Amino acid sequence: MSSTAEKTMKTDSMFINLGPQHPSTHGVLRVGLTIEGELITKAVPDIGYLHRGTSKLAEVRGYHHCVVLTDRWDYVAAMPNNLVFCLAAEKLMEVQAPPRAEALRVLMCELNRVASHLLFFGTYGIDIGAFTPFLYAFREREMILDLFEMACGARLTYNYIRLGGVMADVPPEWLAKCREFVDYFKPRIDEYDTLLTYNPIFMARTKEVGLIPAADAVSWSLSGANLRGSGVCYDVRKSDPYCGYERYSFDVPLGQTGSCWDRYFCRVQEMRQSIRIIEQVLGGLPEGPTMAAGVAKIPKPKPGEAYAHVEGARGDLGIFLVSDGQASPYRMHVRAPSFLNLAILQELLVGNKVSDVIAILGSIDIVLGEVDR
Amino acid sequence: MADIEELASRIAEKLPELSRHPNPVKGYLTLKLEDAAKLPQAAAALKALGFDYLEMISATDWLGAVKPEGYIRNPNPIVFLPEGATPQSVPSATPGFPYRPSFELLWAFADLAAKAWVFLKCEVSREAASVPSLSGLYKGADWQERELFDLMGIRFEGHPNLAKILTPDFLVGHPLRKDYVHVKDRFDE
Amino acid sequence: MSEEPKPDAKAPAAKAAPAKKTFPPAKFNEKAGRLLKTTRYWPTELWANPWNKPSYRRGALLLGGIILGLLATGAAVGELAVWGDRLYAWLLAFISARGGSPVLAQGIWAVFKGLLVLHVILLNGLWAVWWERKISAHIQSRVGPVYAGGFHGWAQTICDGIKLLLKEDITPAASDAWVHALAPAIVVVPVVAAFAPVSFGRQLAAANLDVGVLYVFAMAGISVIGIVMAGWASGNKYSLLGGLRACAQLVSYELPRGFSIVPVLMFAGSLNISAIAAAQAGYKWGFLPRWFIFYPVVGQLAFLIFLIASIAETNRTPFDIPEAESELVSGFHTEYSGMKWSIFFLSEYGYVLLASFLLAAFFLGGGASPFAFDHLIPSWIWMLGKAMLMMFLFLWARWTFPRLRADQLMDFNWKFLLPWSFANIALAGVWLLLS
Amino acid sequence: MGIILEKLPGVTKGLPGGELLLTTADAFIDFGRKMSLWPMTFGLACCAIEMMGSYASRFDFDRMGVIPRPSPRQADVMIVAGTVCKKMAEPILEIYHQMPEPRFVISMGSCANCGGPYYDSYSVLKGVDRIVPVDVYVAGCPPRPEALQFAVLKLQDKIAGMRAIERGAGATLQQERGSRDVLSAVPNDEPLPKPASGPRLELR
Repeated sequence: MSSTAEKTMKTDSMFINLGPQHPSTHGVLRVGLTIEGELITKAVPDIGYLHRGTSKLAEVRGYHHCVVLTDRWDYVAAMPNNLVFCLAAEKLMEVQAPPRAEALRVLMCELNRVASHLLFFGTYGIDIGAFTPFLYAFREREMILDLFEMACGARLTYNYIRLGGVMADVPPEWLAKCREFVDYFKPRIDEYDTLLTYNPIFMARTKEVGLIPAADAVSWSLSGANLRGSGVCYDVRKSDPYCGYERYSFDVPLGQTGSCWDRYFCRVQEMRQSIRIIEQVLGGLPEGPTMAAGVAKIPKPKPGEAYAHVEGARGDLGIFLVSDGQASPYRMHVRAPSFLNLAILQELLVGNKVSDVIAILGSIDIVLGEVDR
Repeated sequence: MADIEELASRIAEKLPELSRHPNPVKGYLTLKLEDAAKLPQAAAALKALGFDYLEMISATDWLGAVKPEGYIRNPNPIVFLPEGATPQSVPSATPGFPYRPSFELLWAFADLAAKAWVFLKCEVSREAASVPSLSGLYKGADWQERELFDLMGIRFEGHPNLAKILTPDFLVGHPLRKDYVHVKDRFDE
Repeated sequence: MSEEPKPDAKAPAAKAAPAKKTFPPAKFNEKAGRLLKTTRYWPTELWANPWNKPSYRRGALLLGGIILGLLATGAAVGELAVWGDRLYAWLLAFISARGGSPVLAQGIWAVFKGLLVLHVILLNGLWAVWWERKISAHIQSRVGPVYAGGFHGWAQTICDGIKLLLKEDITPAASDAWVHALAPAIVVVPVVAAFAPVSFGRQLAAANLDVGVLYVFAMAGISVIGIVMAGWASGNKYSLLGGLRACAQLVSYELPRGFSIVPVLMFAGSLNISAIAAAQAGYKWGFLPRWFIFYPVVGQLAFLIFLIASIAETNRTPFDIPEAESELVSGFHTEYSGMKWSIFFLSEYGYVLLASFLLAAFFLGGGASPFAFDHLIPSWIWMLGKAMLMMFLFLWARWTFPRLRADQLMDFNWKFLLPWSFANIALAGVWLLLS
Repeated sequence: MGIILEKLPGVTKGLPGGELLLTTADAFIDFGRKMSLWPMTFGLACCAIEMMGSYASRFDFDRMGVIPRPSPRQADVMIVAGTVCKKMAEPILEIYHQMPEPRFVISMGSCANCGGPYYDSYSVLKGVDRIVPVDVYVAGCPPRPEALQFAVLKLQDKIAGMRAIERGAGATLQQERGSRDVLSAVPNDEPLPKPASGPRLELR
């Protein structure tokens, strides 16, 4: 190249604004990408487009009302949200849910985990360009939503798990219905494997992409399938059991390299494990009341602080609850797994191609309601 | 989960300056850090002990009851209430509760292999609240500290990019402070 | 919550405690038997074997009836080329009877043929969009458009057309207005022109070009300019990325696409599309058609490479990186609205149709019947049927596969398709030497 | 609005039988418009999941000709599905301005209608109708997919009564105001204000 050409021609990096309205940011995430050609040199996630201030709102809501707010963090899997708030509040109130309520909680949370992973499976397919898995996943997801609807009347925001137990016992024919679903669903997971998991194009797009080494995953405080995809075995259900999870036998699927495919595969395997748990719960559902006695209509727990965490569909979902003796929580802090999982994006995207942004973002599986709260 | 007493003795060997907090987080080992400036050393020691997972950073504003001016209220919420129900209002202060003008910060560290959790509490003054940042030690602290800065106005010294994260640019103040008063912006009536 | 102890705390108790509202226990409708109608929502036994559904059987009957009706119409009409010759003869006689020169008749005839070809593309747009939506719906266990027009949503695309025609036409402020307006035209004109030598049946082509194959490829190559123009002129970074990706992709895939049909040209010995189709007439051993796809290894390989390259040329999944919906919003046509956008769509389906007809003519014997005993059904029906079958392949692939990444797309082209298309030419030479 | 709708009525009304022609054309146009309402792929919060559900197998929006388009330039309907936060209000307005006329807005869910459970939150916009004109409101938290589909049917009814040619190009108030100058909450020429508290996140 001649010297004049060198003077007149220059390369410039391009700034691309991904979101907040973009088909595959899974909501209202915004990422500022600086790219050279198709290569990303800098990525800055900008969140807060769905910040609804629930922590602030909880300070004037009663404990029962706060359960309503929790539904809307991780709206794809709201049962664990309900559960974690109730667990924290029950610790403050020193109430223990009866065994049947605990079993029902486990049942609902596992069903919701399956529903949530189905949504991930479908939307990840769309991200990679395959539209059809989304429709298949939603077909099965609707069946789970039907079960929830039978149990509590809502499809998405359940408010089913209440302080001291669950809202109501499941209707008489619910259990048979749930068994029917389990029988129907088990072969479907194999179908998904043939449809997407082992598709060569899909594997080419997701293996060797977005690698998170185990040390990085721990340092970034990842949790859920993002952490387990990197080979770190951390599942709150095993590490810090709640609701009698120690009674059920299930495995924690682990990934090898921490690639997008590993995270995806962990979630698909988790669906199998959830089905295993559901079968066990259905096999030995204890009889008895579903609500603990002595839960006040307006609970005013003694001053104290409690932390409860559960394995939500996206990872380690925790709530830190402070009471000063009033009818509202004095302080509610949410340890939102999506929020922490998303933070790694700024480091993970650099050096990848524009197409990989979507593959990586999809594999982290965020729900913006939980990121922004 | 590891046993709390055993865990406490294990940590006390390495970190004698941390005492058991009188007001613990229920069911977990809670330690008290007297001086916020010593946080990086304490965290490094904890990390060396195996607590390499930063579970959570939280903070509590112990000023007192929350101010109703921090909320955009419905003009007349009473009309929505059923007959005989108590109108819900902003909580008042509990008599006798030790409210004080300070932030209590809380760090939760986890040892994933040993299935152990330890909570670290530290109280800082509300005026120009500032603590050292852990983002060099734990990358996961990055966004959590930014969140606390945005919502509570606690400065984390040494954070590489302490910018607003959740609230919009035009929002005045830090909403989770108990004395937050909402300033009307162009989207409010 | 502020609950001040009320001064007269005992007063409510004195007031004959109001009857506590108790909700009646939840009662399930015993007649329906369940809250959830199993038969409606979860017909798991019907999903296992959909033929148990009466609607499935009805639909199959209906489809069979439509196909048989079409075949019967075809048998009654016969070869279209004959009708065309008759019409032209009548036109010639009409004009020469009024003292016009035969050149005038030829001119009118050419315009008439041009209009016919144009309408093939326009009608194809209507048909293919509806068909794609129906096929994708049924692949995804949905039903697709139903309400527009009444019968299986046949008027859906017409409605879309009306709406798009009357939509506001936006030229973004940041765009290069002239280039922005010109780009759709540059994309759509070549596809119309490219249809000139395409054979729609025996002796049925608008222009009987001796260099038909070259002409079609040359024309189809022009539209990439329009796509790059669209991407550049929109003033949108996603569009720009889409346009650049399209440029790289279309130019690369031209090569394997062109080389993959060299064996066909070698076998047929002609560049005329009608002649290539005619070269596949006849049956081996009395039943196996002498179509090029049945030539062992060479034919199938050429078919596959041509099909894959054609899918890539038409920007469809798994090669739709220029308009990758989940990455680049809509790629190069992100900033187009209304009719300009629908012209892009029209040309995309036009290219699909073009590729389908070329596949049918090059590899599936053109209008030749697959059965040696069949002398009833005319060639244009067979041609249309084969082209629609090929189009179905396009749609099927689109709704099944994920999308490749840009660099994997290039790798696939340069490291796999192109070498194999060269190897295929050598194989074809060996085949010709042996036979 | 396209050139056809602007010039055609004036020309046609002069012709014998032009009025009849226009009425027929109106019915035709309305039929086309109402049967092909393309919403934008754009979800905000919980309602977006139900919106996805209504595209999916069981509810199948495609039956009534509703297919999502990722780009606002090709969309007719904006389904505001979820909580509109103040930070998101400006992008929504921008998207609305990017859509070509005629455009419609469906406000889905309590949050988009009036703030819903966040009626007293400091960061939630109390109803999307404060920034864009809304055609159909859907109640629910979140509304079921059937409710959203019913909203689309109501919108179809509304469009069927529009009579775009007969009553002039702008049949609705929204259209009479003109497409580009709907009430704008954001003055465009103002420089970005300095953040009230804390530094702004730099994206570049």
